[in-house]
Amino acid sequence: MAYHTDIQISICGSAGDGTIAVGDIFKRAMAHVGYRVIAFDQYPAEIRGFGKCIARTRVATSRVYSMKGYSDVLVSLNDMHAIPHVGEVRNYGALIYDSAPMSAVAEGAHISGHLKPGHIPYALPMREVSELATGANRSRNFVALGFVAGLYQLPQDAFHHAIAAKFESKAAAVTKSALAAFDSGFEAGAASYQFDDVRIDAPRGRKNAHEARMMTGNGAIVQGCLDAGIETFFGYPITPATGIMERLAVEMPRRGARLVQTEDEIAAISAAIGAGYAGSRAATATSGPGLSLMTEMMGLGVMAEVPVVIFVSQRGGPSTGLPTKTEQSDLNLAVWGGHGDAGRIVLAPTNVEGCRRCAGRAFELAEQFQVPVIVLVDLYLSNRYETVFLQDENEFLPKDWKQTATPRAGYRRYELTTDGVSPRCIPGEVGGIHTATGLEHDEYGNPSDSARTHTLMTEKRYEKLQAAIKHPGINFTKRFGDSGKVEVGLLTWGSTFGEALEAMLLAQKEGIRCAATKVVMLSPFPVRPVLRFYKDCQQILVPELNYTGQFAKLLSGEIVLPVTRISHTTGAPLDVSTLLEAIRKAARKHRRQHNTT
Amino acid sequence: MAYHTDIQISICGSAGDGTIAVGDIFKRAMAHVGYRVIAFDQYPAEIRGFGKCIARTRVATSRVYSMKGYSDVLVSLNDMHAIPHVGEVRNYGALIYDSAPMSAVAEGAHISGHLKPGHIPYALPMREVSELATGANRSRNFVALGFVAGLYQLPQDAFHHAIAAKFESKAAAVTKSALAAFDSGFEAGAASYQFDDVRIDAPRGRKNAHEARMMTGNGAIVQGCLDAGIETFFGYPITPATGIMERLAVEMPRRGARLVQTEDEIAAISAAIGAGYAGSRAATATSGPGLSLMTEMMGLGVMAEVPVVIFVSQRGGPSTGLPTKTEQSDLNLAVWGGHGDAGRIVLAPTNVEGCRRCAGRAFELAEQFQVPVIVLVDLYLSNRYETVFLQDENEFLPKDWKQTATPRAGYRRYELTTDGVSPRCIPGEVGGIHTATGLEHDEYGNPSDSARTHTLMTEKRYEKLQAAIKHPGINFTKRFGDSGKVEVGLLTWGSTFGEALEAMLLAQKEGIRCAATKVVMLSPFPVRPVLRFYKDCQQILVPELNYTGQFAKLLSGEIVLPVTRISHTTGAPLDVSTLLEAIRKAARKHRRQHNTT
Amino acid sequence: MIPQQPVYLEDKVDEIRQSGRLDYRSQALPTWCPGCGYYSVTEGLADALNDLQIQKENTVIVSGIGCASRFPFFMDTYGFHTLHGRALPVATGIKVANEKLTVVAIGGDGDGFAIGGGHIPHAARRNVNITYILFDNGIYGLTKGQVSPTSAIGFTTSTSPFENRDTPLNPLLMLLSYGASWVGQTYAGWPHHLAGLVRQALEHPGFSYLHVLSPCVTFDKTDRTYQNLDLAVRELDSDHDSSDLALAMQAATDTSTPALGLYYTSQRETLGQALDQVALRAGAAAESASLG
Amino acid sequence: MIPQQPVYLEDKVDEIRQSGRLDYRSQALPTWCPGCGYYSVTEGLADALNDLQIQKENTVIVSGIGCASRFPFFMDTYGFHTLHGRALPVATGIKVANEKLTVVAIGGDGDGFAIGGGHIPHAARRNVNITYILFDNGIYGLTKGQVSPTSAIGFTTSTSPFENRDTPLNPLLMLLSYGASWVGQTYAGWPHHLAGLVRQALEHPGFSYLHVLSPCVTFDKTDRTYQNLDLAVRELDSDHDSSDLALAMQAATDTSTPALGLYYTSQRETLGQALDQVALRAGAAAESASLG
Ligand SMILES: Cc1ncc(C[n+]2csc(CCOP(=O)(O)OP(=O)(O)O)c2C)c(N)n1
Ligand SMILES: Cc1ncc(C[n+]2csc(CCOP(=O)(O)OP(=O)(O)O)c2C)c(N)n1
Ligand code: SF4
Ligand code: SF4
Ligand SMILES: [Mg+2]
Ligand SMILES: [Mg+2]
Repeated sequence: MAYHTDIQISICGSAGDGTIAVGDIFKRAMAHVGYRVIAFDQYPAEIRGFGKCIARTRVATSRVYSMKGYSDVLVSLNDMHAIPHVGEVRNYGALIYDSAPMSAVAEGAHISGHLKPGHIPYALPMREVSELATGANRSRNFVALGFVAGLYQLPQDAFHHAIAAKFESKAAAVTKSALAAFDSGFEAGAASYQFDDVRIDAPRGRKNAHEARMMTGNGAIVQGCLDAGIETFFGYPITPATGIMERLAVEMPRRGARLVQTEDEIAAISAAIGAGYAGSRAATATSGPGLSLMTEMMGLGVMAEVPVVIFVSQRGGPSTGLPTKTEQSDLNLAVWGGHGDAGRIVLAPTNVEGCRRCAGRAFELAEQFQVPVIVLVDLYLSNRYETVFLQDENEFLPKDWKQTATPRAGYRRYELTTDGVSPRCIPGEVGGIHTATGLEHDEYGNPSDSARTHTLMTEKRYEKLQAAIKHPGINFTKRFGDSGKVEVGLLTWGSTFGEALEAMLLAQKEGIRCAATKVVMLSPFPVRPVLRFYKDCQQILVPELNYTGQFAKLLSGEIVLPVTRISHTTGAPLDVSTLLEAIRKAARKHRRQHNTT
Repeated sequence: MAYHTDIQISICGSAGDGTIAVGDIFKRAMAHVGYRVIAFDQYPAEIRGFGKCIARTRVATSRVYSMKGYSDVLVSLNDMHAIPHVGEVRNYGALIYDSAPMSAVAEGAHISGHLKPGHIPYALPMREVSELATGANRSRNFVALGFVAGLYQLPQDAFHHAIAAKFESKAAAVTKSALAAFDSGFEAGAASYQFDDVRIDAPRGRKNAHEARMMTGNGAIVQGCLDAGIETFFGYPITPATGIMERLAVEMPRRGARLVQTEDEIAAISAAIGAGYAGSRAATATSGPGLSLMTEMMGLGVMAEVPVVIFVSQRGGPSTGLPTKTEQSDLNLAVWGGHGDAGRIVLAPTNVEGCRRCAGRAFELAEQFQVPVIVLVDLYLSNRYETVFLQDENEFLPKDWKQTATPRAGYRRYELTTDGVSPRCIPGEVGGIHTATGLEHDEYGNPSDSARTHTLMTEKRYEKLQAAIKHPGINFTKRFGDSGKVEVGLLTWGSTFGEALEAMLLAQKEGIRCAATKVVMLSPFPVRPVLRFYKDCQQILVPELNYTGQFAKLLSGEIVLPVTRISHTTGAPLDVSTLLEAIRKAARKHRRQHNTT
Repeated sequence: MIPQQPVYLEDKVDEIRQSGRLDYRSQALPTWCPGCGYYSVTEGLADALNDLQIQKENTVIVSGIGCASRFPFFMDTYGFHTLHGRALPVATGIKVANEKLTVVAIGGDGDGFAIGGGHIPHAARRNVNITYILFDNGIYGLTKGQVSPTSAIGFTTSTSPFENRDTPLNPLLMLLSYGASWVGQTYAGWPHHLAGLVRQALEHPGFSYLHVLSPCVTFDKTDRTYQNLDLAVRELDSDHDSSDLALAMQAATDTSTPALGLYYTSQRETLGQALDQVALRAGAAAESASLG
Repeated sequence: MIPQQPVYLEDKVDEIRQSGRLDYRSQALPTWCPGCGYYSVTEGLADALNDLQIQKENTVIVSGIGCASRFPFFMDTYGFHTLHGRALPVATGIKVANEKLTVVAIGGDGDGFAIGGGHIPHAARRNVNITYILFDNGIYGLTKGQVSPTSAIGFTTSTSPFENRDTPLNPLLMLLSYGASWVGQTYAGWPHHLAGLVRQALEHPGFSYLHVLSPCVTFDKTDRTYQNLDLAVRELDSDHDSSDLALAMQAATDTSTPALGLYYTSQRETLGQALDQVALRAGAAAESASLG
């Protein structure tokens, strides 16, 4: 087996140190020359002050699915913040820090006193180098970045390119001093002897390396919306969904599409449903608190059978919770939220490419089934960067793909059909006049509280959704790993699937027969394939980022079979090694019970 | 076995006929003389127009738990509306109608043409009798009521008393003409030969017969609030919960308590949470659409640990749905509603007395566990009348029963304690200063997004609730019927439990070993007793008034065992005979499988 | 004097039918109580749509929940009977999606000024080109008679059994303060006045707010009755200058003798025009970026 | 002229400490950006509470969500940091539950006039006896710079990248139209003026609304800056009659040179007093019923 590069570099500093900025340049440069990159930054919860920033980037020569639970290289721009993370660095990994930090430090506050045996230290006079190169100490971050690039012999011009691109809109002097600082750092790095065993091989030739794009989950959602020809968007800012609206606010008007920031989330979903009713490809985006407010109106969408797409990026809860931390605790809300039997479609992509695909498909599903569709991600996926290769940019069906009604006298907007989907007319069409309502109604849309009507219409609203799990272009579930019977199966959803997959791959290497299935469509629930997978596994682990095991309970409610929950509520993604340990334990238990080796 | 009176009388008319009014007098008179009464009226969905009204009253000499699925006597005040209900009348039951209705009727529109063989008709010239007795045709309803009383030899003065009480605040002439019409009807009834086999025996002597009160579920909730010493209420009108606020608006100010009708449901729950935070016994009441709007704020109550009580009366859904029909489809919303892991307490009483008890206990639970408590009923229970015997009016604990903090320096509002409950201070107390917040916070209440804090505090918020299922004075589950192993077990909740119990009693009479358990506390879920019951039953039936089997899924999610769902979405309560048939079927299946007789 | 011509009912019906206004009425008979003020508005809107020859297929009537909000079912146009308080944001979405539609939002005083009160300022300031007709009966009709944000002090209802003491809102003054570009008031008891103002409101290019005083004959026997309103209302002063905001606000301040008519009107960019301008600027920005 | 006395820092600190106003400040250092206008309000409120000798245990500061709404954490009083837009209804509930408390509601322009906009009219018309201090920076600070309902036309933000075109709301005019019984405006750059008005607002028996113009130094470098505001603001005319609603509305209409000071004040029954009256009437009704 050829040697694979797979390293993770973490840069840690204080707000104002330019930590996130150089992390960004690092990942862009590496992606540009053909590495697969995945990156996740951590911001402070406060707007200002000197909160901790960490830019973590994983760089590999083949595809990777999650962040690593440890770092190969840690760069400290601020020792106070970096010290708690020293333990993350693996044996023979590198620690790069300022040998003479800016402010005088109390005893024990210098990072050098916290290194573990096996850590390889590189003490670099960042401040001095910056001052020498640029006349100011402001560019310590670029010095450190240059050092990393020099030390590991990374292609210097890719970095030059990325720096120039970053400061495109800034004054030339800004670019110049960043480049100067970078180059000085690079020299210092190249001149250093590399004691650590971190190796960064040249990327394997990929023809379309230059087609690789760095994208976050939110960015991919925006791309999906644009590729699907979104026409109207109504939203209200909320972390971590705001980025979707901010990007769309730039891109939509360029395409003649319309975006309005509304007065609140209730108005956002109301307007989106109004627009959907009027025949527009309409969407909104929010997080848990906003979705809580939207559920009444979403129920109107279900009852009046209006297509609309709702992007939801989860953060730590309940209530205002942890706005800058990740969690998967809005599943119940997405699947059941609101009163009454209000069936909807819920898609949960597991990676950045999936975000784009689900976003585009959501519009198709909403139109085909005349129903609100939720695309459910979380902060980790919203903000995570991955290299993606978009080859099929315009593959989504245009909105007129779905035949609507041939208008005629006696038109029945809610006609009872065999598949539950009624031919739809929109305002402006002659012969299609009807009144949509949140009241129970007959086939014409007239309010009716007759027992028979309610029973039939309730059935209709659920039955029509059953076909959603057959929609082409969406893997409503997908299995990875060993085929056939396995010792351990991982069944999971959303962003956590990356960690599950990585853990499974490691477990396979240890000789454990295992497989992992992601469930992308959470409602309607794809009972059959999940059940099939279940039957193949001796033990089923369900890892997720919430306390009550929301997916596990959804599962048990649907397939009525026991699973082992792995719940995690720290605000951070799951750790691959924790998962691996859980797989080992499950395998041991299974082997003990079955007396196999 | 002595003969038990158990009959159901249905009076059907058009809005404006005074149908509900005479139904009301009937049940009050019967309750007054010592019968057990249960009654449920059906109103038209429209404010005005000539929609259908039905007043159904079941009268028995011993306790009954639900409405019957059929009527012994049907009185028609409007044939158009009554004709569809003729089929409800049992063999040898009575049909009482106007032999010469007010308006000329088309052929086939007179009810006499729709009688089935076996129905016993009583054609009474109601209009004429009314005109003769009162000079106007307006009192047909009282003529019909009198006829029923006379025919079945019911105590005339109890009716006189009930009529006088009803019109207490009206002009004397109104009472007089009602009494005159009643008496003429009574005479006619007494003079008729009784062909049908409906028998109404004298009620069995009950010492405290006069302590019996007719109450609806909503009335009982109000009583519970008052008995528990409610201090503040904030609400917004919505069917079928409005009656709670309307009654409290009269009663609370008399006790110096304060009620405000807010601008919407969000304001209502916000103000109630504000009041709860300030130390008041505070509540609100709503239905599904309002609860959908309240969930974000309820989550704040969970996070900031504020006691508050939310009464929810369900109606047909989703969306505006069927405002005047019943359904049990807001269970998911009550138990899971809102984003994040937001544990709360949910109580679902099954009868009118339970409404009062749960209402009062809800305040205790909210204070003990510092958490929002939902009391979940439905339109059927809200509006259903039952005779209740309140002997322990003031048994609820006063609000200062729960020791709060001894204020001191360094006070930690969210102190981590062994049972998860932290000593609480309220504004005004010296030494108790703190800021409550919806952000995740440390023990002092300061915002914190540390992994450890979030993990510990999430656990705290769930762990503390576990003790709720031990609160004295609430049966979180209760089993009825055969003890030990049974062939069929019914596991159900809320208003539907009455029908389940009746069906079980009938099945027992047929020699089927069966039992029924009601689950009153839906969150936290009482897993152990439910599991114990489950293990005793060969087959478990879960009847409920919704399409997706919300309780059944909740169950399966918690106990991970299969059940048989009986879902019903007509807007009406379940039919006892349908349930009985399901029990028989289950028993047959079980016997076949086990080759028993 | 010319002797009055006798009027024959059939001729009259024929005349109405030929006028075309019945085309805007659906088959459904309104379910309102006999005598409810809301009937006038139905007539007024049908008249106005007909006068302006707006195609019924291009008309969407959007409402919230309440007696007033039952409106769309009684018209033969597209309709959306939404949720309590949400007529305006839904109507905004419809208009943003398709500027060609004539969008009329309808609601009651509770729908608009209680639960929906947060949406009005934003529809008004953005100048969404729709007409909002608010039926103010000073009570919650559909839920059978609770106090409303426009109920008078002293009014007894099921939730104010000891008399309401909350100062009622002043909708006209509020709308003026929100920057609504057309604000008028009419009365269900003056059907011709009503029809005329509805028409003007529809013609206004921008957000028009029409306040309709309307009795609830079932749940209000004492306060906002036809009798009382007939005596109280008057026309706006004949020299009222509807381009003068200060004057309009002053007129709106007198609530004891409500003046009917057009309080205020002005013209400015609508939301639709603003969005078009944003698209233009964005296109230009994109172009210069691609040239650069 | 008397020669100016030199001021020593330590003496000054001692003086402040002895004044007692530090008692109202919590240990937590405000997390606002250096230079944020919000610091002034913290000082102003501490001063006012101290001046009025209101016990900190009897004070509750209620906020929504936003930078402004972080306020309660920085004060050593009871506090409730609630949800985005909900400070007013929560504050109302607290006051209804315990009239003895001094309740101050705090929020930003988005919190108050976007998501929370439906609650303001009702707190105002009911005359809930609380003080509402609104920090208006014309932007969403906490979520990092989106357009707000009070952003000026032409303002570029992350969600109005091609310039905002929506007409901003006029909060003072709105509050006046709602029947607020005390309406004033001040500016974070005039800390003494601010402290004085906070004090007056707290003293008012009824609902007091204090609008604070405050720069967001991080996300607004062009519009509502100290530089621009310093030039634009002025004091209300010295002969302004704050009992004249029409005059107040007129003054509020001029938004280009915002006038600072007390616009309007009047007295009427508060919600608490109204509820007491209801209880009295109910008691009387119950008594006469039991006699009859
Ligand atoms: C969220 C929600 N809350 C409450 C209701 C109940 N509700 C229906 S209509 C209405 C008020 C109606 O009053 P108004 O808007 O004045 O209309 P009117 O009936 O007087 O025309 C209420 C409270 C509802 N349908 N939805
Ligand atoms: C329901 C809900 N929607 C959105 C948010 C996100 N959010 C937090 S603060 C804020 C706006 C802050 O602006 P403003 O009220 O003007 O306060 P400032 O930060 O400017 O002081 C938003 C949109 C939220 N927390 N909750
Ligand atoms: S209840 Fe009142 S508002 Fe409703 S239809 Fe009847 S009269 Fe009109
Ligand atoms: S972001 Fe703006 S409003 Fe928020 S603290 Fe910083 S300067 Fe103040
Ligand atoms: Mg009304
Ligand atoms: Mg702001």
